[in-house]
Amino acid sequence: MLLEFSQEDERFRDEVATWLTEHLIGQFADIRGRGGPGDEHHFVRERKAWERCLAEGGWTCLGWPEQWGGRSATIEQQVIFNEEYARAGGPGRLGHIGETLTGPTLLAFGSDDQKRRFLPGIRSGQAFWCQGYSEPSAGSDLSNIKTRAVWDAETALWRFYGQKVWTSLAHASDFIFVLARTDPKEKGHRGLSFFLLPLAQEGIDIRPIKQLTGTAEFNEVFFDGAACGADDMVGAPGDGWRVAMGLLDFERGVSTLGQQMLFQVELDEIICIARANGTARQPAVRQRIAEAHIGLRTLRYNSLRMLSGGEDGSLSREAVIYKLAWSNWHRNLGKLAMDVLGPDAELVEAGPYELNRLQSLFLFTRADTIYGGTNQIQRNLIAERALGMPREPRGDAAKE
Amino acid sequence: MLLEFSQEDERFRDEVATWLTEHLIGQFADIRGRGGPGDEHHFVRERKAWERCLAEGGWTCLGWPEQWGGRSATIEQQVIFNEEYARAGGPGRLGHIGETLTGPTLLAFGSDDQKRRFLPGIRSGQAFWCQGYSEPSAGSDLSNIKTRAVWDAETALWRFYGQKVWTSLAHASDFIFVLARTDPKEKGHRGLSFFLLPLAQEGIDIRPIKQLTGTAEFNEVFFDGAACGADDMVGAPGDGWRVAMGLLDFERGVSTLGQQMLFQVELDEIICIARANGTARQPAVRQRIAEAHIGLRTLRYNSLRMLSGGEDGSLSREAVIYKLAWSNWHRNLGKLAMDVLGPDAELVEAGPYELNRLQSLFLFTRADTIYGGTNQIQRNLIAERALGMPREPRGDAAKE
Amino acid sequence: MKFRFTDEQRMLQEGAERFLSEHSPIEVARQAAMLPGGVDLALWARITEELGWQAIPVAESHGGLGLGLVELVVLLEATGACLSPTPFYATALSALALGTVSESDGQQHLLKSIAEGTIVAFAHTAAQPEWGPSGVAVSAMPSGDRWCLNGSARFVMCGAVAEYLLVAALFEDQKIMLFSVPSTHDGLSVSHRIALDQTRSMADLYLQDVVVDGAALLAVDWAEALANVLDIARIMVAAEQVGCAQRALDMTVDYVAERVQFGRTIASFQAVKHKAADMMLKVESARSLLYYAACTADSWMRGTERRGVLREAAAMVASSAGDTAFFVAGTGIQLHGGVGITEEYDIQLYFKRARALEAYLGRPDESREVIAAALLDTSEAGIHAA
Amino acid sequence: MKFRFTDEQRMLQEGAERFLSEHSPIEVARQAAMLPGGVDLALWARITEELGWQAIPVAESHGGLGLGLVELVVLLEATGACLSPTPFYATALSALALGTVSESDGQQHLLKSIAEGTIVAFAHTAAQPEWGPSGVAVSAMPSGDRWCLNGSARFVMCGAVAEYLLVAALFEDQKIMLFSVPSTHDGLSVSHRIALDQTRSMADLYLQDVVVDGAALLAVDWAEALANVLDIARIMVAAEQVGCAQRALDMTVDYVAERVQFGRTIASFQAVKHKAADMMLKVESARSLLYYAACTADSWMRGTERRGVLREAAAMVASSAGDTAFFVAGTGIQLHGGVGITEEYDIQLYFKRARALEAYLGRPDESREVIAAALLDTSEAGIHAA
Repeated sequence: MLLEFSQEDERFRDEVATWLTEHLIGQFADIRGRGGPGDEHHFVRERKAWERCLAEGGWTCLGWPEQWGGRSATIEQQVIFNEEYARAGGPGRLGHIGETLTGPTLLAFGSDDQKRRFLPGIRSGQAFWCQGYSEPSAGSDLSNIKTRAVWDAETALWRFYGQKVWTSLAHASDFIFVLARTDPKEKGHRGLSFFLLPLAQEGIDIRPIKQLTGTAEFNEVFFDGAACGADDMVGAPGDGWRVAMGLLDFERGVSTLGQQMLFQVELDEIICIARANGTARQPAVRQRIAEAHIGLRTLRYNSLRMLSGGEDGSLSREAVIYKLAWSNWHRNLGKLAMDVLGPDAELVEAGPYELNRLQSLFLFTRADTIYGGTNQIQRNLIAERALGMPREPRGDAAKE
Repeated sequence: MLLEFSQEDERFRDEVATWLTEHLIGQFADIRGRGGPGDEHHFVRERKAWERCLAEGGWTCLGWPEQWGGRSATIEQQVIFNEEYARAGGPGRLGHIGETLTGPTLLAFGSDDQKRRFLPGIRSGQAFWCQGYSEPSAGSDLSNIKTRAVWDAETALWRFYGQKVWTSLAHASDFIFVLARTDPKEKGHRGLSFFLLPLAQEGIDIRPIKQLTGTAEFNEVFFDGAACGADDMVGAPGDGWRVAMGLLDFERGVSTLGQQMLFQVELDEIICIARANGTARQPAVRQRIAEAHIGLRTLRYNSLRMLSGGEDGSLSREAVIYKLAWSNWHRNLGKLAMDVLGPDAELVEAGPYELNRLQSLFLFTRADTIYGGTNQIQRNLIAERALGMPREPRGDAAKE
Repeated sequence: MKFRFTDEQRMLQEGAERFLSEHSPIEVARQAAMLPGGVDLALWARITEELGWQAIPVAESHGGLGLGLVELVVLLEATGACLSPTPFYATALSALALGTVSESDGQQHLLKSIAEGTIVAFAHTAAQPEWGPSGVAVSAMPSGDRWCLNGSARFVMCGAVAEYLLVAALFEDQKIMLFSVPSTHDGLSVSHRIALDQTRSMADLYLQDVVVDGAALLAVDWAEALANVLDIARIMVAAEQVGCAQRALDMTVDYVAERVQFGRTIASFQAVKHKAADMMLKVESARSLLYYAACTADSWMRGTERRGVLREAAAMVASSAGDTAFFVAGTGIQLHGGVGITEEYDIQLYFKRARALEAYLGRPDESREVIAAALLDTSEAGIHAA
Repeated sequence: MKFRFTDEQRMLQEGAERFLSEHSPIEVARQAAMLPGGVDLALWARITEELGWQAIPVAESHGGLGLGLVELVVLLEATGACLSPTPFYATALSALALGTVSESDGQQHLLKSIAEGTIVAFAHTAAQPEWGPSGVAVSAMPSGDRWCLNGSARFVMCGAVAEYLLVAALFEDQKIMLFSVPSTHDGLSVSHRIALDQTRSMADLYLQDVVVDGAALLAVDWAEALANVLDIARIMVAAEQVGCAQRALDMTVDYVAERVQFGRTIASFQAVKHKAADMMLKVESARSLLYYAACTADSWMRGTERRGVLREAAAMVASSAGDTAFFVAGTGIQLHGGVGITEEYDIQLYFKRARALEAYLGRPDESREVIAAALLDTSEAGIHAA
């Protein structure tokens, strides 16, 4: 067992850190640390410019094969990049859906034509993507998708009708990948297909969803006749579920350590406040701060085991625990922040509802245990996939 | 809202207290505070003598109608009796199943003949009862009963075949009421009947179940041809489920306040130890002791609301919360006791496995959240009965 | 022993629920958040004129109804359930505070005004270092036969819409005094604050050389009384918490009954049912302690119960109701899933309220420490003897 | 960065699991509880002869294998899963303690003996007021060129079957010294105690005028070293806890898959599945911290890591593994239902073990306070700089 990175990896770390230090300046100094979860709607223009700068430096799509502009970077290098990116205060990535979801999906399931058309834009920081999975009646139950794609023989286009929801970054994106029902006679996992659509077209309406924080990071995306070509379907008709599920497997967890560094910044701020305002002397607060510290370190070593691969002593099938672990940790941190801040936490600095960073953390982290699979769904997954327990019986309620 | 008891009730309280003080002496001094949960197997002979003494004093079956030797006592009087009984250190009641379950069942569903044959023995502290509900494959799922009662036309007797389990006090009892399947073609709630059986007969085998405490309070009861007469069935054939469920409603909660006084004695002992050994200065222990205190007071006021009847501001249908509340409170108390005792809690005073009272509390309270309906079943009941949420779909697994 | 409402109390409850469901639906709370001061004064006018709640805690000798904490708790549960944007809590607390001071013209005038519908807010602390008497951050200096007040009092409920403010002040760093100050007084600035819970009306007071008459001084040596008033306030806050938690539970049970996933209403999943069961257990438990505490406060106000018993009752219910409302509303968001975090759905308003109340006047663990100190640090087992 | 076992470590693990499943099924633990001293000496003999685990923590220069904490943790997870009644933990801890003292004939002799299979127990405290150096309750008095020991050392793992005891003693109420004492020595009484966890071998030592040679004194000024050894011990205990918790989880998952109620295997109920998921999350989390702590201890023993980092690692895993094992085994009983509390089923043995280990060497909240002190009370953020 070896926790240290190799000398070669450490040299890579230096290279990343140096590049970031040299480039997160000038016009980009203002967006350091901005644009993460709870702040996604800010500085979109500047962050797009930053994505192009990153791309020019060769720092997008590290894990992609060199043929498509990547570096075929090792897991360690990807981890290091994410750590250093977070440490340097790199702004929330607008390109991550294209880089970590669209790209790997196309590399695995896409046609050569699709790769040629879509991968370069992602790699160069010019084309931004969002994902069209959830729908009002397909949240936890993703297979209950109702958005239809209808083949219009006249125009030789697929036309889309329906609604997606919880689409993060839709307002800042150029493309959306959409899971839609192409066979209306089929139900559940069957009869779904996977499409690539440009957003800037007739028949697409993007409406922001205002959250309890007063901000809007998620959107509803309405389709009423929006179109894409026959060659914009990934895989064959009816392959949609297989493609979508394959996509979920691409998340290898290399970004988790970067995420944890952002968490550490939040925890450090809370510790700093606790020491300054005396709450650090309250026994109950002390226990909770210690728990937060232990919990964050636990996330780190869980991730390192997960990334170290599938041999004994490591987490592998058990990787399904990560979402449940981090989201609940983070939600608890939000509560701890409020209690450490004390009475002033209850007041907003400026109208109409301008939250400070920790207030926003407190409110926004209530979403952490919901989006991307609720606590309940995560526990189902752990029980079924990792512990081999039986599935829940499906109902047949007509009501939707 | 009135928390105080009336002057008349307080006079009744004095009467009870005085009688108990005058009678819990001599041969009965040794059994003060003995024979409660976790101690049921001790002093059976002495406790039976005490039951007869109670009966002579007119202190059994207070809530029964006067016609059958009771006092038609009010809820308040029954509460007061239970409180004072606990306060005086009255030993664990051997007669309570007969008094609170068999009796009310016969009063509601029994024939005149059955009342005449069975009620006087209960009232006089001569006949002790245990309950034959649970079976190895009918625990949480009580309706899955497999014990059969077969009509033997030759002897004109019902004959019993099968097994009951978790039968508390079977070794100390004279009778058992048994829920058995009389119609082998029926499943679930249907085809069950309710019987009254003497235990001292051929074809009944009582085997104690040794627990994690090393003691044995529960039993298995095996039936292999044991018999009762046609007139020992309560209600009609197939009425068993209705009678059994009616019986569960008889528990009006009058004994809860007595139970809470025993809990208070345990908590007081823990507080006393914490003050003496300095654990009372540990912040985490302080929080937990405060929680225990608040929790016990909560049980008290929950009970008082429940007993005050069904008008607004009171607990009624919500009475189903009591089991879940007390059992988890008590289990937590067991853990607190160990932590307050400190390292010495880990060692047993004498061999082979002689636990002190708090060690026994710690281990035995793990059963509290299981018997009489597990935490899981209680939450189902609350959700379904009190909140009107849908039932869980039943499976049809062949495997049993 | 009848630990349930009397017929009169039940009628009061039913009347309140009927009135509020008609006149204080959740939209009223949302809209009030946009109003200056964050209070719906029209709704309050209607309450004072049609229902007369403001007179409940005022003694009959001062033109009130002279009812007790049980009645207040009944109403605060109902207003808490609607997040009703009225100064009912604020004026009721002021009336109870005035009930602890000796008779004087000033006191009589204020009580009479309250009974007639005037809004009087209670301003006792800057909450640093804490919510109790040691947190008072206004100083009182004698100036001839007048008094000069300086400092700040923060987190004042409905302060920005009050006509009078009851201000606790520190004299010679030792004694706590109570003053009444008209809100328009020179040197007093009342600043409405937007709270994280937008539907709650909160103000900060800054006093710079506020010079008041001797008649404005309502009480001296008021530290112990302040502690008692705060215990009463904790019981009142707990009533709002129980109401808030009950409504959050109800709306969650309703939502999960409607929401279908995997071909089943999600109310049929054990994970949902069991959370709902835990929510109900906590709500009913907090409610039991609440009614006990209200009865205890009434006994204490009648002089038939010891001060320590009031303190214990307040700490118990503050701990229980604080944890309960936060747990229930937070779990409510979780069981709502995605829509739970949208501005559109109401559950988030209850979550914010639950958080605000949990932290107001002391956290639940601080309340538990009050209990622990009484059980563990006194020479006699103080609480238990009660 | 490869945070996984090396091939050698995996082979060690697989070999241990194979051996223990054959030679240390749960019946062996149940039977050992009936033996004097509570240890299966035949099993231990087999381990020392066939597997040589006793030599792992002994330096090669003393006839051992000179392996580290990662290897010990691998084995202790496996023995913890079987509640294996051997003195493996006790002798390994003694070997590690001896590794901290300067070379001497006595030290060399003991290490060599351990490597050959001799049982040496570590007796450091009476656990009053606490488990650390301040809990030492044996005093050492010089007596010519010899030392006289008096007092008690309690909760000594496998004390009753040890040939030698390493006894920490207090000199002039200040300095902690370490002595070795043969178990048959005059004045020393070793009393085997039955533990609440019957399958755990525990002894109390009473020393009355135990006079030993100067050569028995192995270390002076040993307080800091004792604190370090206890941190290592906490990591070893955590390994047993993780093994215990994993087995409790496994047997519970197996049981609920078999048990049918309401026409369904109860493993299909969400209430059961979600508890099992929480159990697994905790077990894997504790395991991650365990491997980190073992790596840290190895670095510290190599001199490449600071003492504070070891302390932090030990406190983190002690907190996590302690809570985890208790939660998992307790929930395991619950999910077993009625049979969970019977003597016949094994889950109760794991529950008792989980409780015993949770309280041994300090409770989880005490470990968290160690972390809190480092984060909050130092002038620099001590831990974080690590």
